[in-house]
Amino acid sequence: MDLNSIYSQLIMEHNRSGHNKKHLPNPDITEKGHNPSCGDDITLELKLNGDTIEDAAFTGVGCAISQASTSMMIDLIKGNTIEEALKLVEIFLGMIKKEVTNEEELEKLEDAIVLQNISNMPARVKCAVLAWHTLKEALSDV
Amino acid sequence: MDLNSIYSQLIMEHNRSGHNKKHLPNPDITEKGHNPSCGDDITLELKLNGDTIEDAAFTGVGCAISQASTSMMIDLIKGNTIEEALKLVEIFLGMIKKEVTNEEELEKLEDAIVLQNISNMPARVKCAVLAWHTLKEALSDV
Amino acid sequence: MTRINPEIIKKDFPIFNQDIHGRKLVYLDNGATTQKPLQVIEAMAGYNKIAHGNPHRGAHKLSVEATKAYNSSKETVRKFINAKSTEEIIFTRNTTESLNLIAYSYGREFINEGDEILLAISEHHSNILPWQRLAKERKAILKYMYLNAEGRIPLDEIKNKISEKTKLVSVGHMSNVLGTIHPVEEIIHHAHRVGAVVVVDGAQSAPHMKVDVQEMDADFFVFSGHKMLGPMGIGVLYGKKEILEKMSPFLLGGDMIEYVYEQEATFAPLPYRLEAGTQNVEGAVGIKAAMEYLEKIGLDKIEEHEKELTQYALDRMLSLPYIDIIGPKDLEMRGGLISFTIDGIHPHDIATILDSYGVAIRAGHHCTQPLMRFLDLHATSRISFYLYNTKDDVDQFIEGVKNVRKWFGYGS
Amino acid sequence: MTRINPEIIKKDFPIFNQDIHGRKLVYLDNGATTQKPLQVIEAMAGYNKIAHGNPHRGAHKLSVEATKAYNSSKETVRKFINAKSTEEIIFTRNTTESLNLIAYSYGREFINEGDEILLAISEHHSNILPWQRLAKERKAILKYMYLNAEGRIPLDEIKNKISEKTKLVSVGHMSNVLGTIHPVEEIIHHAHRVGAVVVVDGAQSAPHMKVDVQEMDADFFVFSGHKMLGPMGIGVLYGKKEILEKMSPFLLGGDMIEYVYEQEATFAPLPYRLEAGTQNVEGAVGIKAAMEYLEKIGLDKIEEHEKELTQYALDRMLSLPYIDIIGPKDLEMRGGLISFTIDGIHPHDIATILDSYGVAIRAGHHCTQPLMRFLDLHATSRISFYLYNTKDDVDQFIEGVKNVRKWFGYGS
Ligand SMILES: Cc1ncc(COP(=O)(O)O)c(C=O)c1O
Ligand SMILES: Cc1ncc(COP(=O)(O)O)c(C=O)c1O
Repeated sequence: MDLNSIYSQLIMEHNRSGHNKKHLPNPDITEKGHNPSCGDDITLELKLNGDTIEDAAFTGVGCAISQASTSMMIDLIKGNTIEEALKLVEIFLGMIKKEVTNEEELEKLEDAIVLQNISNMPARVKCAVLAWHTLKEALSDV
Repeated sequence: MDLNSIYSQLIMEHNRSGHNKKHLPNPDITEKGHNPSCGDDITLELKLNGDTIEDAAFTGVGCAISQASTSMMIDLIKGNTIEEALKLVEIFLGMIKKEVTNEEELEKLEDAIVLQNISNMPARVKCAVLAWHTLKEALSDV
Repeated sequence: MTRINPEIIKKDFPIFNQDIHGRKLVYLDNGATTQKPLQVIEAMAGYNKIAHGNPHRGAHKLSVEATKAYNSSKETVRKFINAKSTEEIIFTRNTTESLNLIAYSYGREFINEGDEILLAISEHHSNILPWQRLAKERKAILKYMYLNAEGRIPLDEIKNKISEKTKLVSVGHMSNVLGTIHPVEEIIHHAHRVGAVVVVDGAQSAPHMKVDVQEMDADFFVFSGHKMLGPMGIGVLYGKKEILEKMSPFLLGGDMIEYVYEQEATFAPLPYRLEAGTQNVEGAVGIKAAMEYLEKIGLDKIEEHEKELTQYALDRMLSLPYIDIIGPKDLEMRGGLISFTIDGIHPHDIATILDSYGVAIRAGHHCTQPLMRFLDLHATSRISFYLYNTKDDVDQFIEGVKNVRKWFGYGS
Repeated sequence: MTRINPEIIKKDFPIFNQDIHGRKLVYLDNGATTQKPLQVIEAMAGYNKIAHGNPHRGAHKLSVEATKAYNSSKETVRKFINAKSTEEIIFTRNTTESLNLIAYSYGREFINEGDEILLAISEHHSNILPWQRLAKERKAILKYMYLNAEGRIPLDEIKNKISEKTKLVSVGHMSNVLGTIHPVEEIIHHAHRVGAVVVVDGAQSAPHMKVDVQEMDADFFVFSGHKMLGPMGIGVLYGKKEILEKMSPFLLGGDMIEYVYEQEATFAPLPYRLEAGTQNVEGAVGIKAAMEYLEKIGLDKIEEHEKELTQYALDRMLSLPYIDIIGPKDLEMRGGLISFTIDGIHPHDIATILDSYGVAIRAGHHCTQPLMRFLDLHATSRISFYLYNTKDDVDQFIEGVKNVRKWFGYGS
């Protein structure tokens, strides 16, 4: 496992994650996500415009992986429709489970593709998927 | 372990045990003894004359060891007082636990001394002591 | 089908490298516990030498390796009995704990006053006592199916005893005294028609024949590692997912929770919810190695081999007039264990004297006192085979039996 | 007192013969589970190679040997904690099962409506959940003793919380998060004055210091084999004989009965009554070998060694301003484990990155969510020592921590 390369990118992302870590003024959707075994705990806020995700942000505590994953997800989905965002969630979760391997599909995940080999750190998989499950939950309520 | 020598003597005793295996006409004491883990099950009958054990006999099912041990015990205690019989029980149980090792004491057990090394067959110790515990129980009620 | 060669298999089992009282070991007590091949012993030692850690949630390599080992064992068990998913596989300590778990976590919730729990009279104590306690607690009724003279449960008995009131049937797949293989498919079929749940005690079957829990349609299926070349201290509880999901936890503690507050807690999903505290990873590694060993040889071949030995032993034993076989005298629906009595000699004496000839058998009530009472016996002697037994073992056993008779002064 | 030499001890542990991610293994997760010396691995393999049988009642040599091995292990455990008799030693699967057994077999019988059960807020989930369930079932009240800023239970808290209503106190001897050794003698003294029974969770203490259950006067004392160089899948429940004798059985099944009838059963005497089904003889052999190994080295020396390492580690850690120690900062009444946090870096990231340097530590809530909530923390990182750890291990850990900081872009 090239831990160094995955992890150092994630930490970079994490350290930059500040720009997405905040409250939105008037979120349309607020969804909490928990990871009981780690104690990770995030709150996702979404601002919709029709069925487009106009803005998104998060608050909460968690490790570099969950924070970076959340932040990358937010960068990715901003400006997408709900349908597109849900599709991206499926690609991401598929990538983690090694079910989606098609390069072209994976490239749609942009930076988040760095998490492709997180299954080499099985204890950390849950950290990587927390935000994505939370988003799915949030959007399935719409 | 010289199984052959202990066991063949026990089996001889067992095969001869018929003379003690019967009902007494009017027993003063009838005591049942069980060994749940083997399914052994004996009934001891005692005829007293004052505090002397005038006659004794047994019925029931069990392995050669328990039957032989019972029969040897009966031969031994017949004609003894209750006190003497209880003393013999203590010597016997002491011998089995290797707490009584004094030759002179042990010789009081007569034939039953053959059971001295039964602890080399740990699964069978309970068979050897069943009758003696039953006798103790019977006499402690008097 | 090529036969298995038990002489070659025996070489994998270090236990046979020793003499017992100066004679070669003839091990015929496989119904009680089985011996381990080097492959199992070394798998466990290997785990302890290079990969041991506390699984789950540990971020370091040893913990990750231990988690992998544990999960991969679950997958092996799943395949071994063809369960749908590893969520349906719960590791316990042994068959006994598996049965207690069901009685506690399923029984206390779903058995109510007046409901009937049905067993066969041939059950092992481990498959009787938990239901006795449950019946008492829930004011339910405990009933038994009785056997015919051949030691089988007649179809009529099944039909008569299963009624609308029956809520749970728990039955041994193969009797550890009679060797009978009970018609679990029939029982399950009739039980399901009235909506009852069926527990199959596979302690004596899973080690010796191919089990497919989906085909059998058992709701629960339980067995022990130590009776199938695996280690002691690990057993299996299979349950259908939809049923396990309805059950409350059994043991409570670390690793089976989600959130814990001072006064209450929420529980993790299956299978973790039913596994509390640090799990026996070494045991899981051992049972996996055991199943792999069995599958490499082939359960069909093992069954075939045992049938052959059983036929051979039955033939030899039936030719001795002083031996009584307790259980079916033919091969139909029976496994590789034979209970017997010898005229005039107590089973414990038989076992002790055979031991002096290096022949290990079991004698007693075999944890089936109600069956013994039903058969009007105090005890039996029992031989039970496995893949490493040979015809020569049977011959030595028969020689031994003849000697036992001589010791007691009988002509042979 | 001559010191122990961990470098020599390490040679007994095969796990240290490997590289982790190209570096030597620094194993600092002993609070979760410990590694095994060759002596333990070989004792178990040896048992499986020459003496394995199903113990109890078996008349053949292998069964007799297995029974001897099992009983002799009980005697070793008895001596190890100085119990009065082996009847007071029950083998379980782990600490978790031991605690569940007490809650079930003692609790359900002797805890009644309105009674109080008292724990410390620092308990492991395994010492919380069984009491939550019991309290709910019996309508009893579950109370907690809280800790002061140093992570200790103040004497006043003990006196205030123990009242005439208190019927059972269950307390961890040593906290698996704070390292605090709780004043169990004080607690027992006060609890006994009001007639309450005290359970001591020794999972973290028995492996690391001499325990004398008679001197301590604990009513129950429980621990796990796998945290003291022994195998997984075996744990110990000590109970005072007069208390165990009043308890009803927990698991029901083979080997713990006297007579079984269709509708009821009578039970065997102690300790068998509390041990159902085929016991884990290999596990018993393993825990015996582990205790013998520990005693040969000497628990007093092990404790001394861990104290030295802890002092050394505390000194080094306290010198780094970005590390916060969670728990006592001096050696008084504390054992060899240290929880900490690092400014700006999540415990899980610390553990993962340290792993890449070969340093195995644990991070998370350590199965103590109520304590975490009490401390207002989500998680901590934890290092925990044992006899094979060295100052060099501490140095590597500290180097690792500095690197973790660098990875996150902090100056060191
Ligand atoms: C204090 C304490 N109690 C109980 C346990 C539970 O031990 P086990 O998982 O072996 O049952 C642990 C270990 O995790 C512990 O540290
Ligand atoms: C049919 C049957 N059920 C249950 C058991 C109990 O198995 P264990 O002692 O491994 O729990 C046995 C083995 O003795 C058995 O033969």
